[in-house]
Amino acid sequence: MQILAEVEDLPKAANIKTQLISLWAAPVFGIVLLIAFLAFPGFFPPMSPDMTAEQVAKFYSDHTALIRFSMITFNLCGIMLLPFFMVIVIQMKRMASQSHVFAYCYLTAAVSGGTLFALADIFYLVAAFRPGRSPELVMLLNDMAWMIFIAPVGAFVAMNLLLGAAIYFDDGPTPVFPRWVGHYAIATALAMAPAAGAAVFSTGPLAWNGAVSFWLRNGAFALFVVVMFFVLRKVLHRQAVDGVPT
Amino acid sequence: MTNTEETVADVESTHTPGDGHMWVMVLGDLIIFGGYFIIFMVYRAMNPQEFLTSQQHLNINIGVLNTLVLLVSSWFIARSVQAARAGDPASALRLTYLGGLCGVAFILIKAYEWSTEIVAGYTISSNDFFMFYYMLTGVHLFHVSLGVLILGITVRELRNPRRRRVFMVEAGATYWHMVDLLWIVIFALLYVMR
Amino acid sequence: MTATAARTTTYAWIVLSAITIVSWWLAPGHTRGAAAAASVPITVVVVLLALIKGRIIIRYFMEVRTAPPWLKLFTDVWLTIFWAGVLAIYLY
Amino acid sequence: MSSTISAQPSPGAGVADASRAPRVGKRDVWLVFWIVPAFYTAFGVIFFALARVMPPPRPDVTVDQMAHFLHAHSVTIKIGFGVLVLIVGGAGVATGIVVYHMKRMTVGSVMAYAYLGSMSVGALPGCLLVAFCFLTAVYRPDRDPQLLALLYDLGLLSYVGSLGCFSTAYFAFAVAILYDRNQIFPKWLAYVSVWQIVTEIMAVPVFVSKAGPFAWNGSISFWMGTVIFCFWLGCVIVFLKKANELQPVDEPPLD
Repeated sequence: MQILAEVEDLPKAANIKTQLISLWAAPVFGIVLLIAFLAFPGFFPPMSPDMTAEQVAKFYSDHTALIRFSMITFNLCGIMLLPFFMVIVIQMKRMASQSHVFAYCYLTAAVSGGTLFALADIFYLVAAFRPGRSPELVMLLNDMAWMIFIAPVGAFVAMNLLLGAAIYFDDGPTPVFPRWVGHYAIATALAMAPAAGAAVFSTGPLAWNGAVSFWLRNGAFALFVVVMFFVLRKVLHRQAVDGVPT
Repeated sequence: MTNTEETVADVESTHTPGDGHMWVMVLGDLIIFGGYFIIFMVYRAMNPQEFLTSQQHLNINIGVLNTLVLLVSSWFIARSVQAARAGDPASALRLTYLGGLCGVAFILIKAYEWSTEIVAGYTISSNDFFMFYYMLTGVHLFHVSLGVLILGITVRELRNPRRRRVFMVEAGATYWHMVDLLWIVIFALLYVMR
Repeated sequence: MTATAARTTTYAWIVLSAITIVSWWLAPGHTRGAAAAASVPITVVVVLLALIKGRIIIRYFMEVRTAPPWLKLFTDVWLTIFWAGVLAIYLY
Repeated sequence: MSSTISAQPSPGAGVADASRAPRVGKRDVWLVFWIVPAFYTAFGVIFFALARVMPPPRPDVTVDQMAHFLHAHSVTIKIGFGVLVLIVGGAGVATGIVVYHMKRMTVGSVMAYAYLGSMSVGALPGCLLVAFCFLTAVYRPDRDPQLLALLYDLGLLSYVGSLGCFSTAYFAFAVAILYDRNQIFPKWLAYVSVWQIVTEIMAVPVFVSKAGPFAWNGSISFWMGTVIFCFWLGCVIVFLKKANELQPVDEPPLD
């Protein structure tokens, strides 16, 4: 938070402060989410789509407490990453040599994408809610949960492509982001895109427990948040020093 | 929008009341509702007896009353346009209020009519006729409410001496008469025909 | 001029109200108790009356009477096609 | 969509570069604009040809017939909705560009944000939930038919019956157009949006009616609504294009 020292007394410093709070929300809640991720008994290794209904039901009745802990944590803190993405929106809106059409598209996609994540963990929690439910029903809920958790990458892919395009178009004398961030955003989008296959495939790397759909998708997402944290910190620092708040 | 031009042009030359945008709305709405009514007729033709018996459970007195209420309101509004054109915003305003009041009365009477039907056990799921009855009158009611809102905009227009654009008054009136026209069709098809 | 226009509007309104009263008398809901029977002549009359009513509203209230020809044509075509369609479906 | 963007040559000379011949509209807005018809074309192909959600299958069939429908179209559902979950960000883009032009109006931002909010909410029940219901249904063909029937109803009712989110969006859109003095969109487009609200009202009985004109595949609830929606969408695309063309290249970015 040292950045503030130089600009603390500027009248519009609050704009930077709120962005910094949103930015720092990402590592704080990122750690919480990481704990929730590690705590979920079905991620190491990810549950296989091949499990029978009885196995799935047994999984939910055996690990009820941990599933609840993990998913309630996701529920509470998952959308806490949204402010972080809103910082990206604000920075996209600072790009001087373009209209802000990318920023609004990004914002819309971010909201829709967040909704889906918020829905997925409800399915996990409902599956764990009544251990006595028929295994067929538990499997249905489990299928919905995994599918909605892994497959809908469309919103995030679109967000990153938009961010990449916005950075390419931001070619004035003082671009907001360095050019490589654009390449990196698009690379992340491409890395996450194949996970859409989880909606269809039940075996192989594209199934929801596959190397591509699960590990590459989630790894790329986590790495993107980490990298963008440092990028945005630097960008905010410059915004503060330049004193051109938006 | 000079007043003399409007009145003199009464018969000799042509004049599109309101603006083209409102006519897109009105003509398009006529086509859309035309579609709804034609579909109603098709389903009626498939089961005329059921529709006819169900029709008998509608209260024709209230239907006629509501028709008259809307006709009166249309008369007020038509007169209001003429007054606005003649440069008499005070009476135009008064007539618009009266027209809008009739619109509110229509809504209240309709609500009463619906409540009696529902109490008598005829609801949206009773049969196809009542499904059409509630949906067509319901969407029409939506148009009436929108019309009352539009008349409110006309009132604001007339109250402001610096505005009083006749074409705005006309556009509101055009919409209002369309509401009347649609009701005439609903009245004929749902209440009267055998 | 305004007086003439006002009078015309009032006449239109009187005709419309009169037709409405006649319709009241024709309606099936009016046959208290007895079951209404389908009736082609009544329906044809009802359709014609509604057509007349619609045209009066369009011509006199909406002032299409003094509107450009395309608007007159469009509304007349709509009235004709619509009511002809209704009648055709009914009779078919 | 990814090809659209990656195919874009990395711009050597910016929009601000004065040496370039002045072009109509802004390049970035144009890029985003062309995603809209592309997305809706893909959307139409997926929903009509592949997933068979449009026209919707009948609501008044037995459980076995519903299961049979899902089995029979299993492959195309997988292809269609599999692609949909990948490209669904296009819906966000289609909303975003409208929001952008609404922000250029003289009416403040509140209606633009209302449009953005209600459209983003609507994306889940109005578009994606049916995809997940159908994908889950065909994921395991040996599921109990009763469960397949549940997914069938859930998917189709949420798809055809998502009324309020879109009505709110149309409402915000219409109000913004009516008060706008910049004439970004013609006034009558606001009235066309009002028709859209009317069709949403007419779709209310899909939750009640299992056959006839007001069922989820009915002539009024579905067909008239779809025709009017297509007309609305066509108008919006045409006038977005016009708004792009009329936008001065040097118009400053929005606040």
